[in-house]
Amino acid sequence: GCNRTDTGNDANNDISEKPVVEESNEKGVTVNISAAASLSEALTEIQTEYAKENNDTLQFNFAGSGSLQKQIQEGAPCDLFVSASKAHMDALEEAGLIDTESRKDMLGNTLTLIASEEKADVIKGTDSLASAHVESISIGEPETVPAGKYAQQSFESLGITDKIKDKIVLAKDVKQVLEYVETGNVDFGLVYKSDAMLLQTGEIVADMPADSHDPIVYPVALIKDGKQLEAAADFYEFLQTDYAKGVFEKYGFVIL
Amino acid sequence: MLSPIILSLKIASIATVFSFVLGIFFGYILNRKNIPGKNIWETILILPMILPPSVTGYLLLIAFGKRGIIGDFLIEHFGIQIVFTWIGAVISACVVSLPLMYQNAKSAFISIDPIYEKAAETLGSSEWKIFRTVTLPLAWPGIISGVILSFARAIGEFGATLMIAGNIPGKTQTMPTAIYFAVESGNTDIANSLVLIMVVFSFSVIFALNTWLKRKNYIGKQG
Amino acid sequence: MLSPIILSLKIASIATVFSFVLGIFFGYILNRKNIPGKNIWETILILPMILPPSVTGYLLLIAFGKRGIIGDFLIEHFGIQIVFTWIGAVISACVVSLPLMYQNAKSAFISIDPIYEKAAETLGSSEWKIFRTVTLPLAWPGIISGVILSFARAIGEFGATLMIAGNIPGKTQTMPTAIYFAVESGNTDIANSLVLIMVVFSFSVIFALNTWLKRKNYIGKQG
Amino acid sequence: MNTYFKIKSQLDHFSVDIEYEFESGVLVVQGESGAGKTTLLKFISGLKNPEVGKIAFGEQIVFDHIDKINIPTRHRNIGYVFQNYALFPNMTVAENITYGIKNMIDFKDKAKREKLLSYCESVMNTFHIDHLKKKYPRNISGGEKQRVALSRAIVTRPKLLLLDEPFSALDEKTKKIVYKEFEQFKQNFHIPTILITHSSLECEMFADQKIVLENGKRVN
Amino acid sequence: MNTYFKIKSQLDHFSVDIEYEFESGVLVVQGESGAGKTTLLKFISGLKNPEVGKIAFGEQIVFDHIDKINIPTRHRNIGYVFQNYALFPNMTVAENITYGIKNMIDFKDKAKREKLLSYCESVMNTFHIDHLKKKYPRNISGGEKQRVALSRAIVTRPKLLLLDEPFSALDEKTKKIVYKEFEQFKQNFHIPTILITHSSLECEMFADQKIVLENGKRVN
Ligand SMILES: Nc1ncnc2c1ncn2[C@@H]1O[C@H](COP(=O)(O)OP(=O)(O)OP(=O)(O)O)[C@@H](O)[C@H]1O
Ligand SMILES: Nc1ncnc2c1ncn2[C@@H]1O[C@H](COP(=O)(O)OP(=O)(O)OP(=O)(O)O)[C@@H](O)[C@H]1O
Ligand code: MOO
Ligand SMILES: [Mg+2]
Ligand SMILES: [Mg+2]
Repeated sequence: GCNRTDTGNDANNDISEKPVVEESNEKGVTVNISAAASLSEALTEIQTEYAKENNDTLQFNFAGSGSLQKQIQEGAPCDLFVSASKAHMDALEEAGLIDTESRKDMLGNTLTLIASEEKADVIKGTDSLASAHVESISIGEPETVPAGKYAQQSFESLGITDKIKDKIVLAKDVKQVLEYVETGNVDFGLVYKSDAMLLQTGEIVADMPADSHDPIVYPVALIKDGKQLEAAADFYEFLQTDYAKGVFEKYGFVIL
Repeated sequence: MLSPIILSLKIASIATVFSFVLGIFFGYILNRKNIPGKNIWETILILPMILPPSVTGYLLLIAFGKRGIIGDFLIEHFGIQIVFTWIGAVISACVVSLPLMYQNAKSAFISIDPIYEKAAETLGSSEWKIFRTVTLPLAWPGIISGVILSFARAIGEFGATLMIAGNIPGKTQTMPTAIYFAVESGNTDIANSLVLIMVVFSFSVIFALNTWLKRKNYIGKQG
Repeated sequence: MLSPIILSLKIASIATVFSFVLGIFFGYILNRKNIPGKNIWETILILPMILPPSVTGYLLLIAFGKRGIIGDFLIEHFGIQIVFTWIGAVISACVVSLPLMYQNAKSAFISIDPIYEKAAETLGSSEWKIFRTVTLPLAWPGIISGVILSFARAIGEFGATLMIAGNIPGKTQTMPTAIYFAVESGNTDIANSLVLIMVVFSFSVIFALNTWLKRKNYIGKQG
Repeated sequence: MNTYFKIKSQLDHFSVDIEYEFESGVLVVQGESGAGKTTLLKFISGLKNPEVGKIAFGEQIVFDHIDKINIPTRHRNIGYVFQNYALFPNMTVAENITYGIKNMIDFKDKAKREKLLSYCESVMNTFHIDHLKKKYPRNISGGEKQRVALSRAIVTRPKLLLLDEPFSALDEKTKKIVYKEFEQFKQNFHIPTILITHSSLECEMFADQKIVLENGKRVN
Repeated sequence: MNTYFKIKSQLDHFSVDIEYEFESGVLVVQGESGAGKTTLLKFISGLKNPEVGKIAFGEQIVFDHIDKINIPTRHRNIGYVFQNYALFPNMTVAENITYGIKNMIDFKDKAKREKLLSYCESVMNTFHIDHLKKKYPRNISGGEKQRVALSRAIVTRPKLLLLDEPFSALDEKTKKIVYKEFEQFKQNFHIPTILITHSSLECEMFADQKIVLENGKRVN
């Protein structure tokens, strides 16, 4: 609602002072942005606001960070990359494909425990995860899903890895964890806060302790090969306005 | 690395057998009998071909899951769990490969000159015997074609299987799932070997089925 | 919500046309001529059916990307970019649907009694004319079956398309990708409407093709 | 055993209206090409059903539109030689010929089975097709196909034989052999037969009665 | 124009060894069922190729295993009536009959095309099949099929006619009409013809020369 529009106005003021933006206002260009699928809602909302002030067309390509990384490696057109994990950005940095100076950990997220409807009241907090009431826990495949990796780290630091080993159900992505919990086929799941907010049936139980796993970060960087780096930089700046931050927070992200 | 291969084989084979039977059954029933709403049934059969596998998988998860009608029934009365077991993988592989078997059986049945079935009728054969001894053998090239495609689809099935059967190494991890995770986690070597195995393997299957087809084909041979 | 539908339609239609032509071409060439290594060609054609779509997509990305041989050639000489354009989506849809068209065309050609082609030969027809006027019409039920399956597969294609064409709303976002992301971002209503549209839509297509098939089918009609 | 048929039907562009009754023996049906002879056999065999009519084989009514009787083809116990033979392309000559007897109840009894099979052998023998046993229909000549079709139709000893130009593709020498065999078969088994033929010789030789069709109607 | 053929070939279980030359006119081929008559026509038309042999239509050599000449069937300019007719199931009677003339170069010229088409019409007329024009082969009778096949083969005015029992399915009245038409056609166009028939009447009527086959060899 209303308060969003307010933040938006603030952001407008911020940006219109910058000369760069006015230049590109005269003649719009198309900026290619590859962004992690989990950011699609937030970024689309920000895009609408951005379009009011700027003639550039933002062309988003949403997919899993792994697919995006491969596409960029094979030379797919891209000016700006917003990754959901450090590893994928690292891979591109090693390949020398990103503008290293522009790399920034923009957002963070929180690992959250969710429960199916039936099991919503069985445990109070994350410390009773190892109890016998918990028959199954779904996490993302640690090798490929960043959220799964963090979940594994948390189990390790809580010292329950061995106790819950046989209860783990690995999923292809965070969305699948949500679906398992929503349909009641798995009792509990570990997902990002931003995903947990989409849960339709079932409950959010608690956040995992932030220090139980590596920091969850969403790095962003400009791509060296990009054709519209200046215009991309404008949007990159815009992502750090208060308005944009407000939108991200609304969707459950943490601003770093 | 061996277990996904064996599992894939087992799942695809069983699924193909079911598709084979069901595809021929529906191909015959829907195209030889006057079934009301034929077009609707046909669309339902072909639907899993059109829907993204993840949607198909989600629908299967709902139907066969703990809270689903079928899943609940099976657990209650038979103690059979579908979700996260290889049976689930068989079901999803069967559902996605059935459209292929159905369409191929259908066009094969349609192409048969009805005079042969009529001749068999004058010789006193029941419909079932005519089907077994005349219709099916004459439809053979199309049937085999359907089997090849069904098997290929079943062995390559990924999205729906992953959803309902999960990805439990040694239990429900099939070749495509193993490949997917190998690719995603950058294990290029494992991914490549698995892809190679699938290629070699499918080559053998297609080769074998083609050879079989040739033996069983009466129509196309030059007179 | 309209643009993914139109885009899907466009992509699937164009891809089906290509599959149609290529599937018939290969179905004829590989099964009527003595092509060396027939089984190998056949396996290559069917491979995209067996490989997980994401693997197929990755292979296509490597071939058609800026750094790939084909992609490089096309950009250099024609200025055509494949990756992240609807052309890429057409290519992936075509590659995954070709096996279906091929197998169906193949079994249809095999089932034709060669006497008709021989009769046409005695009447002075060239091979091409025989193909157009005799072989193809007699293979029609199988061909249509292949078209139905190809179209269904092309419209449902997701994994490979996502890889090579990306998921750019209004530009390369097809119905399956839109559904995937609607589901992903919790827009159940949009996801459901899109699935419904796909169901209704595929029903219409199958219905239309079946009607057409009936008109064009000479063999199966009762004498 | 009297065979009776009364058939009224309107096929597109062709209407049929025939009534006839004949006692056991051979009824020859003649008529110009396109007169409706083959169509008549389709009605009698039950492969087509008329709008109005009645068909009876002796006591047994196999079709009656008033009483809504319509015994399916497979229970009418007929032998049918099709004009284009309709041999099963997926079976050898021997399999084609023994196909019908495998549907008979007698076939379950071992002694009777042996007898049936040896009868098949002897029929193949007399029609000079025993050397073709293992060949597929696509690999035999036109006249050979016709003899196979004839053998297939008679080995089940049907209650009624429907023969659509069963000798037309035979050379004169073979014809004579087959004629003799058929004559013998007729005398041994007394099976009522409807024989379509264009040959006045065959008509003379076999006809106990004769009807002539023209444009779907009986004209003699 | 002399037609010459010498054919040696070993098909599985059946060997062919025939040599003959005949001047323009009708060569009747006789022989028992399975003697190799149809097989001979397949060799002459090029649908099968012998291991050893030579085939010439007048000056033109269409096959010679020594000189490796093998003109494909479609350029041999023949008219072939198949024993089972082989009418295209996907075309109407009229389309079947005009199919061959559409392959002729003359067809491109408007005036000639009209002439060819009206010739087709007249052939259909004389064979009494003009009322069937729009029907599909599956919906016409056996005798009608045979007349369509005969029409289809002659309308292109081929250099050589191969007729495999082209009158066998006709009733006697229709036969007479077709005989007369065929006789006329023969006299007007002087096309060398190989005619397979089992009928001694036909042999008498049409044969300028005659050969008899037995087991793949010539015996007269
Ligand atoms: N399925 C059909 N649909 C429409 N017309 C048909 C069909 N079958 C046959 N006819 C027509 O019905 C008429 C009778 O056909 P039928 O096959 O009974 O002739 P017939 O007396 O057996 O002739 P022949 O001696 O040439 O075999 C013919 O004019 C034929 O064209
Ligand atoms: N494709 C084939 N493969 C093997 N044997 C064949 C094949 N075609 C025909 N034959 C055999 O070759 C012999 C000659 O056959 P052909 O068809 O030439 O006989 P025909 O003289 O035309 O007889 P009919 O008068 O009965 O038509 C027969 O014994 C037949 O069984
Ligand atoms: O789709 Mo993600 O945001 O890379 O897990
Ligand atoms: Mg007839
Ligand atoms: Mg012959």
